[in-house]
Amino acid sequence: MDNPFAKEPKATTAWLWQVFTGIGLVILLGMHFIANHFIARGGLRDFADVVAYLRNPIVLVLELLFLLFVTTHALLGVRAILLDLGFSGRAEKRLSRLLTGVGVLTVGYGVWLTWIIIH
Amino acid sequence: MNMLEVPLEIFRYKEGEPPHHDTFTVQVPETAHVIDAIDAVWAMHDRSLVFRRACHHSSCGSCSLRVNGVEMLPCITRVKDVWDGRAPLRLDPLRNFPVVSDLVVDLSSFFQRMSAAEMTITCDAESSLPLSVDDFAVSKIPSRAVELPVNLSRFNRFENCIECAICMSACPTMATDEKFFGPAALAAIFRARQKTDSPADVAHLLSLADGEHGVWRCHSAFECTAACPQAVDPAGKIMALRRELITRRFKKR
Amino acid sequence: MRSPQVLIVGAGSTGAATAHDLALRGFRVTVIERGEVASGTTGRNHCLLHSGGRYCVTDHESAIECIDENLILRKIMPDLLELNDGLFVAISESDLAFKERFLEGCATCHIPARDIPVKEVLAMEPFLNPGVLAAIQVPDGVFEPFRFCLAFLATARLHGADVRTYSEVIGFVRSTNCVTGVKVQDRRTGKSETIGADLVVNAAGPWAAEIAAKAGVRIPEVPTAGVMVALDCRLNNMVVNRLNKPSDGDIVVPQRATSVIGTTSWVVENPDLISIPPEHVARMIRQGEQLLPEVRNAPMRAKMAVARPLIARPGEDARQVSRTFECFDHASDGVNGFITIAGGKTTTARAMAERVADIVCKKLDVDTPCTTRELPLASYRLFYQ
Amino acid sequence: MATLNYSRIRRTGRWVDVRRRKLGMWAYALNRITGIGLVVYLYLHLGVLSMLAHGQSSWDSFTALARSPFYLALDVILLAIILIHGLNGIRVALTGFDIGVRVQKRLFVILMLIAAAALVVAAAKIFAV
Repeated sequence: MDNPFAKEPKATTAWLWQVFTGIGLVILLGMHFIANHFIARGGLRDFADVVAYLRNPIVLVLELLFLLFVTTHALLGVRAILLDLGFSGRAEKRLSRLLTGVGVLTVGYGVWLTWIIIH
Repeated sequence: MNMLEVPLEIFRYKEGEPPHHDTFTVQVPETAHVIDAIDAVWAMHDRSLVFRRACHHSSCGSCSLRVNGVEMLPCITRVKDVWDGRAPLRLDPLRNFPVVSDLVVDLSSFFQRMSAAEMTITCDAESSLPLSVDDFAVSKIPSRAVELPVNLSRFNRFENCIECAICMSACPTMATDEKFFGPAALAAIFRARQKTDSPADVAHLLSLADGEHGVWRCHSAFECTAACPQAVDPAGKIMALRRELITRRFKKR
Repeated sequence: MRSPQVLIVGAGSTGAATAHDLALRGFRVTVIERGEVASGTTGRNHCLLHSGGRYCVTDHESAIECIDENLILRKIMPDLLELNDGLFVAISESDLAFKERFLEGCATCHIPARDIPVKEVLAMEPFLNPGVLAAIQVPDGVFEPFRFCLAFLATARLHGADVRTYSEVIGFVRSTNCVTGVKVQDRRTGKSETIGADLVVNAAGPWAAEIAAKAGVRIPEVPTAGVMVALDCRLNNMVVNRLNKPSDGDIVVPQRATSVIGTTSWVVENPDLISIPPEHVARMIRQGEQLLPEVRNAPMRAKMAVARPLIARPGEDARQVSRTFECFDHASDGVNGFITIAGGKTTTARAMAERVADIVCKKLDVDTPCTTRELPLASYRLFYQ
Repeated sequence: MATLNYSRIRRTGRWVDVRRRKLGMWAYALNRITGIGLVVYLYLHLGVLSMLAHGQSSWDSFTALARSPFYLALDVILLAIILIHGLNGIRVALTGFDIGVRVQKRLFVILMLIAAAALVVAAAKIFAV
């Protein structure tokens, strides 16, 4: 019998990524927050501090990882909400591609910004 | 017999007319259930009122509707338990289904899902001890040592799910995603999966539950479990299916 | 030649089974039901799949019909039954005295019966009254009246029947002394229409007299109500009956997570609105306690009452009125093309339908045999798809 | 038979309607609302950070502004949203793996109490600076 509730193979992946990045964020965001807003004098770093901070390679890796995670998590969340609008199978795929594009741009922008600051 | 005078604000819809609410005041005994009040409206006030009912004891699942916005079976909901004694008791049809007329909705999408889930409604007996539907109900029965029949499984019984579609009305995901498989059907898949050991059947059932509009679409609001009048716990079953799907996914690699 | 059009009023067990039978025999069938399927007497049924044990002493004919149909239903709707058998238990000395007659009755009516030692029965049913004096096991079962009807109607639909729920009969179309159709109002839209029919079968249960009156015919029907009490827990796996002549509150039928105690009997005036007498509920609990003492502590889940369509015989107590069904061909009242079927039990609905369909065939000169004994029913879920 | 169907928009908006619903529904709606808020904030934040590319003066004038009590209050709100979303996310993840499903309500209450406690500590620290 033809099942009208046909499955999409990507579903488990999307959900698992959402959870994985979510758990990662709990850790990374905690670190980001504490490092940038609690340890830093006056709750915010001034320009020189930011530059020095980001030149630390461990910090750089963690901050970039944080950017990657937060973007993935946010856009997967946006996708889940937008799916509620009831897209057709094709529109759903197009939406996924669009959001992937937005994600790549966001991360690209972040990397570019970091590059500018360090140099 | 003490009587209550209950105002009911009932959703009305007839083809071609704008939907609205009508208010009726009926007299019912203090111990009456909501279905008795609806019955009284139909028998005494308005013969054009359309509603569903059959068994009056929560086994057919046909009378489900919303009382003050919350999904319930009026046959087991006492008027005095849901009525504040002043404001009219508001009765609306289930959400997430097209309204046929008044309190009746078109359940074809529900039964399509249940058919797709391939669960039969009979199963091996479970403990016949105060097999309770509500937690509070169990606590009222004093526990005492009872020796259960040695071979319970030779008895058979109907599944707890009565296909009342209350979970599909309560589910927020169902509200937004029409393609969502829904709590009842996913719980049914879980039950069907429990009953089989055949790898082919298991794979088939799990593939039904998998997918963008399957278990992964659930947003963990647990409204289905909260609303279920039969303690089926669809949300728990969805989570159990997820666990099995994830476990299998990582085992394969 | 087009096959004859039969219109059935009522989608309870009688109407549903009759629609199924006639559709299989090739009739064009339309079912008119004013509410949901089984929203009347059938719905608020005790759900007992009779083995015939309840009638094996008092009414052999009923008992034999029950056991025959019981076995047929096991074949045609196996998924829709809880098949745990039933017990007839003796609590008092007078019950015990009834035992021999009961076993004889079972033998006469070919109902399989097994006398179980008290110790064994208490192991099977731990909530049974520990003072039980004797217990006899018979092939009782439990069904679900709503899905029972849906399955018949879904199958009828697959064979071309048209089932219209929420449609009420508001009048009959007659030519001199013959019914030729029915005026129907769709309660969902308020719109009326006339449906032509070669024959109208009135299967409206306790409302049959009301329907017949619209065609100008009187039926000696007495709507008799019964109270049932559903508990919020299941105390028995098997149906538990009192081993004696049928009386009030002498049976506890388990189903899903509940046990249902039944029933009482009193004559009601308006089958549409029955108020449940509290003393009947109290009596159910009292009687149920004798079979399963834990009934006393169990919270109540629901209580319900519905009118049964009993046909009056002058000078008889309500419970003594015949429980086998009656079929009236109103040709004898001067109205052709109109028959009424009333009474009977859901367990034997298929047999009733078979006999009514035979009458219909005879009246409309059709010669097709009944095939409902063998054909497994379609899934009840198809009714809504 | 014509039936009454509610519009897509009306159905899509139903997840916000938590009236008379149980705790799980509140948690779900709260998680979505805070999630949307955080996405908006994420892009605002990234935009603000672009000032770093414009050199020292641009950034340091911003940090001066951001140390005003008004902005600090906004920070506390942000932190509250993050705590609610993050801690409730832990509950969603756990129950999603079939852990703690039976105690999900209690889990939510406990996590929100932790969120409240953390917020009080953090707010004290933020304003103490």
